[in-house]
Amino acid sequence: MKVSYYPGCTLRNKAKDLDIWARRSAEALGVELCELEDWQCCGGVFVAAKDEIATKLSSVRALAQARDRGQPLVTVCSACHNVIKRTNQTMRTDADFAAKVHNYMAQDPNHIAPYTGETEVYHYLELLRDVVGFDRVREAVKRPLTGKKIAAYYGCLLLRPGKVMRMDDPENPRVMEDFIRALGAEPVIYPARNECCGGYVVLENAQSAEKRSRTVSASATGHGAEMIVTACPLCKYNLVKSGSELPVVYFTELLAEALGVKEESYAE
Amino acid sequence: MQNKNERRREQILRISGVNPLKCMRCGKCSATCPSYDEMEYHPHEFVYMVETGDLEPLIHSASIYQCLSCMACVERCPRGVEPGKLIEALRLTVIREKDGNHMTADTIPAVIDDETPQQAIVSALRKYTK
Amino acid sequence: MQVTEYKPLIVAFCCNWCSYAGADLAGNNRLSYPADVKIIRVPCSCRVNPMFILRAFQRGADGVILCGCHPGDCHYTTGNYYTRRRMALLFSMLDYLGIERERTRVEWVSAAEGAKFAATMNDFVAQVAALGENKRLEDLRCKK
Amino acid sequence: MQRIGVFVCHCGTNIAGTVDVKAVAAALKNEPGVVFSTDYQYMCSQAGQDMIKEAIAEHHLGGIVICSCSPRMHEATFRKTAAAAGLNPYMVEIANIREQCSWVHKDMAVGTEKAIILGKAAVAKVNLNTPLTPGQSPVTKRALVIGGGIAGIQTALDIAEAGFPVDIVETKPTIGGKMAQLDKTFPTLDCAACILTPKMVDAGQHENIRIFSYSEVTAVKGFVGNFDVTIKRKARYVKEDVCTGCGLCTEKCPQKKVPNEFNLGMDNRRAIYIPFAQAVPKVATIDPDYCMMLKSGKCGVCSKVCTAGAIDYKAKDEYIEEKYGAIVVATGFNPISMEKFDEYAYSQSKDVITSLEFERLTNAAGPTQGKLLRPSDGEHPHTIVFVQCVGSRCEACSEKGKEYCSKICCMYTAKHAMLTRDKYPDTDVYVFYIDVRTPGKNFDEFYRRAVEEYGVHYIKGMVGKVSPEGKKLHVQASDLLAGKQLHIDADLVVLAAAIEPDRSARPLATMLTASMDTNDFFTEAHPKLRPVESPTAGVFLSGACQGPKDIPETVSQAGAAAAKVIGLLCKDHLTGNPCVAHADEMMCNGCSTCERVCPYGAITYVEKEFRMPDRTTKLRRVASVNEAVCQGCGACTVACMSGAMDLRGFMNRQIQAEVDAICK
Repeated sequence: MKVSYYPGCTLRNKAKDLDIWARRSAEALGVELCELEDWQCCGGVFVAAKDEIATKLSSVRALAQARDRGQPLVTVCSACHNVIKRTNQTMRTDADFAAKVHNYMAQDPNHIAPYTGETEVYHYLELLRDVVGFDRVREAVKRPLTGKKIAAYYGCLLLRPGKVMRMDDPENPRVMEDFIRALGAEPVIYPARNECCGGYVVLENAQSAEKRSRTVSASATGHGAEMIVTACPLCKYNLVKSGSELPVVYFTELLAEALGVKEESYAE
Repeated sequence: MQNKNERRREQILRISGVNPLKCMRCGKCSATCPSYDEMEYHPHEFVYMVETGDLEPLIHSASIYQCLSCMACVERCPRGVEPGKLIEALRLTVIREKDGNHMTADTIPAVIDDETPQQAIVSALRKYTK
Repeated sequence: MQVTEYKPLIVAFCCNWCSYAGADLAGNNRLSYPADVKIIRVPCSCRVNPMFILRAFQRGADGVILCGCHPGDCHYTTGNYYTRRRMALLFSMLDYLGIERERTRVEWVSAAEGAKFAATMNDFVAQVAALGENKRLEDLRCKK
Repeated sequence: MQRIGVFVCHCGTNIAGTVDVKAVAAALKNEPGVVFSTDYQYMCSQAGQDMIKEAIAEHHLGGIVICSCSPRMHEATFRKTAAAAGLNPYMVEIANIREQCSWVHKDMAVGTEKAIILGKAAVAKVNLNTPLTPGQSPVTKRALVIGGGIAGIQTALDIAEAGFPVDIVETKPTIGGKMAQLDKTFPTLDCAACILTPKMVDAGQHENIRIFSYSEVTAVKGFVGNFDVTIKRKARYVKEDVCTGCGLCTEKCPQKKVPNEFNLGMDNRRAIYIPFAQAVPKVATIDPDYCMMLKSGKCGVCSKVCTAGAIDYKAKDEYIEEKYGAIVVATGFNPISMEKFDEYAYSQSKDVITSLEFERLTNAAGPTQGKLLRPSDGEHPHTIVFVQCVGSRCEACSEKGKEYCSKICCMYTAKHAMLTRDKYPDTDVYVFYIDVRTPGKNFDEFYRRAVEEYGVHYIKGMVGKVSPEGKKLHVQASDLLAGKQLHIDADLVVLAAAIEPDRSARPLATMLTASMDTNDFFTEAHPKLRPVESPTAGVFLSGACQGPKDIPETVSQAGAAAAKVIGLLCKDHLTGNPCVAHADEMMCNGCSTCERVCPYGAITYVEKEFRMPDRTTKLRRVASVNEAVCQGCGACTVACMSGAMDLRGFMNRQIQAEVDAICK
């Protein structure tokens, strides 16, 4: 099947590997990631204020393009996913906001039909769970990660606000644990998995971010994890920077490894 | 002065969509806030201060730049008050004013390293500048 | 020549359990309101057929007000919810026909709200009086 | 056209002071149908009433209009007067010229003019009045109580004591309900079992009480005084009348791994079981989900050990039908699921428990024989954190919790905290609260004792997150008064889960056409003045099915409901309200709209044969109003599109006549 794909700025730069392994794995699972044309950066964070219109236009353009292609929109980066899904929800529920967006968009040279939230937005993990199915992932695994104790780190962006993201139970999620099981490894459940790593505040108050990230990695370590897996480049950065004893890897890397497509992507 | 304060308060309520009167003062937002120790004023105090219009101390407090936007308070608030959105609206109100930027492009190189993801930089600029 | 002050004709439908009792309480407390208001007792505000209101306008009423129990307090549990919906529709139709919105009103008055009843009637009468006579739906054949 | 008499009352100067009563009487004399018109000082006095009676006889009046005070005051009086004179009481109309005229207007001319118009409207209406006769229906002198908790037991006992037979229907194998699971009761700390079990025994032995345990109500038909109820008696695979309750089978059953619901799954029971030692009826029940004999036909141990021969593997569900005059709903409550509050890690740690689980952990008959031990490792907890308002007082549109205050949590938490400190003084007890709500006799004193005498740490603030780390539960919370975020390493966390109505309540409400609020609590007929009656005649409410309640409140409401039932069952016949809806079958188009808007389920549709003009007969579906159930609100009359539905006493024609009279 074909889906529209929004990689986001970080996956083009500092987190290239997150992107490459996502593409390779999707291919191995029979999903074609069709990258959007001329996509623009989502802005990194969703600005909740109702009068922030311009900051959400790039997301609306991405959503509209996917709608015109008749495809769901898939993201890998937690931050892009959070921004695009919340923008989509706002377009669906806030008519006043949507009208203002349409006024902006009408001035676009490549003006498109007004977008009203038709596109389905999936995180790559949701794609695996809801479209591909973890059973199919399990069957496609060539090198199961048997015996590995892996701590899934959700952070805040994947789950919250739960009413909008609708990804999983925001307090007791299981999508990443199920993913880890599908790869043959053993998930480690620890309480800090849905706590924030410190996010962008690392640029404002590095100590604060360090404290947050340490709490997370200490909790994972305390519960016997050998590795932390994440979906967000900023989470990974903060965890590594704070001196996590455990290796921090992207979930797509694990997936590519289990599917046996990791070396291929190295060759590129 | 009174008017300016009232205008700010009105804008904060409007752009956040938050109704502080829904708050039942349980303090769960502050119980859940990961940045609690970094803040001088805490989420439940933000809500109360906006409710009563006591904005000056907040505006001059570094607390408003410590929020991680992690939405834990929004998720767990039993009354649906959404303190996180209120804090964001307050911060926007401050940085949109003259000389309100909390961070400039010039200051960025000093706080990043080779590994800093782009996402962190655009996020910080979006949160701290107009 | 004698100049007579314009007196609007107001029909008020009051439910037996709350608003009619509220009107009685206004009386007990001697809270006056214009005599232009004439009350018709109905068991529940939901007994008021839109036909009655149209009939009143046709017969020359200048304003019609419908009073019922507060939402959630209906003696019959849900009657006033029906009223609320029906009247929203009827009033928008009347609006379409050119009967000003200000000539009609739904008000919740409990048995304890004598003061509210009187205040509401004073306000409504003043509002209708400001609009002047209702000619739009009036059927002159009905006039004596 | 009726022959109408008009009687204008002076009410001393109350009316005559502002209204020219003689002018009113004179003006109304000329109205169509009026053959007699007079005024008198006090119409409601004996002399006034005698005058009305004489006039009815002398002038052969077919209808009368009294211009006087509010009908809410003296309508009943004048109806009796009319009846005494041989006139149908529903041929009386009142023009309210006191409360709604003389008392609110000051000018005599204005008042008189309005009084005349009000009188004309009443005359116009009475011209169209028809004699009405209230229907009568017999009363079945037996009551049904649905739910066998303390509410149901108390209601049943009170009704039975008054001499009426009562049946209790309980879904569980025993009566007793939630109270049977409790350890101590606030604010006196007497043991729940000690005060409940004697009542259970009384109910079990009372000659007027039948207990249908392990049973459900599946259908209700009929109306006040005449309910037909179908009760499903679920197969318990044990003959109730043969089983002696010796309990031998429950010891020998080889299936030992059945989660024990009475202890909230904190220990196991057998597949054949008696929920607890003082169960009533004390009869074993086989759980078909776990019994090997029922599932695979291999076992039969209980049958072999039963000396009484009570086991019957071939038992089937039975349905019985019974008639009742009154139904009492006492379906009670349950704590809500903690699934959506996993920030407290309920599903992630065995040591995060609900208050009801805590109750079992401290109960001598519970899984730990009353020793307070951690469910995870059986160790004594030394730091316990109680979290209040979990799922209570949430915003209205919350997907997680309830909007209301669950009312009982503040007090039971004070009890738990106090008892813990009393038994285990080395334990630190923290209670996180938003408000401590203790309105009740001796309640606040009780809470203060917990703080002042027992040293329970009450902290104003909420817990944000509970993190299981190793053997500890890391509790992160607000201390709002100190302005701190607290971090406590606890051994046990107890959640005061909100309570909600039992799931069986919603389908039951549909069967009974009893209304519910948005939270599925049964609605009372009037929140202040009729708190134990449902708006549906003959259906009464007892206990927490109507709203959160503690035991003393439940017992008082149970007694009140019983008194209402007794009042009903004492009557041989019920007299209805004749002002009810009525469908003109020739006009009814069978659309069912009225059936849907009726809040009482009073309207049903019947197939009827009609003779057509061409002498053929045709089967048509038409509305039929049960006059004993209809309360006369009139919602159906407006909903009816064909105009077939009308309300006696407030007919369309009558109200329109009033409108016309006023607008003339």
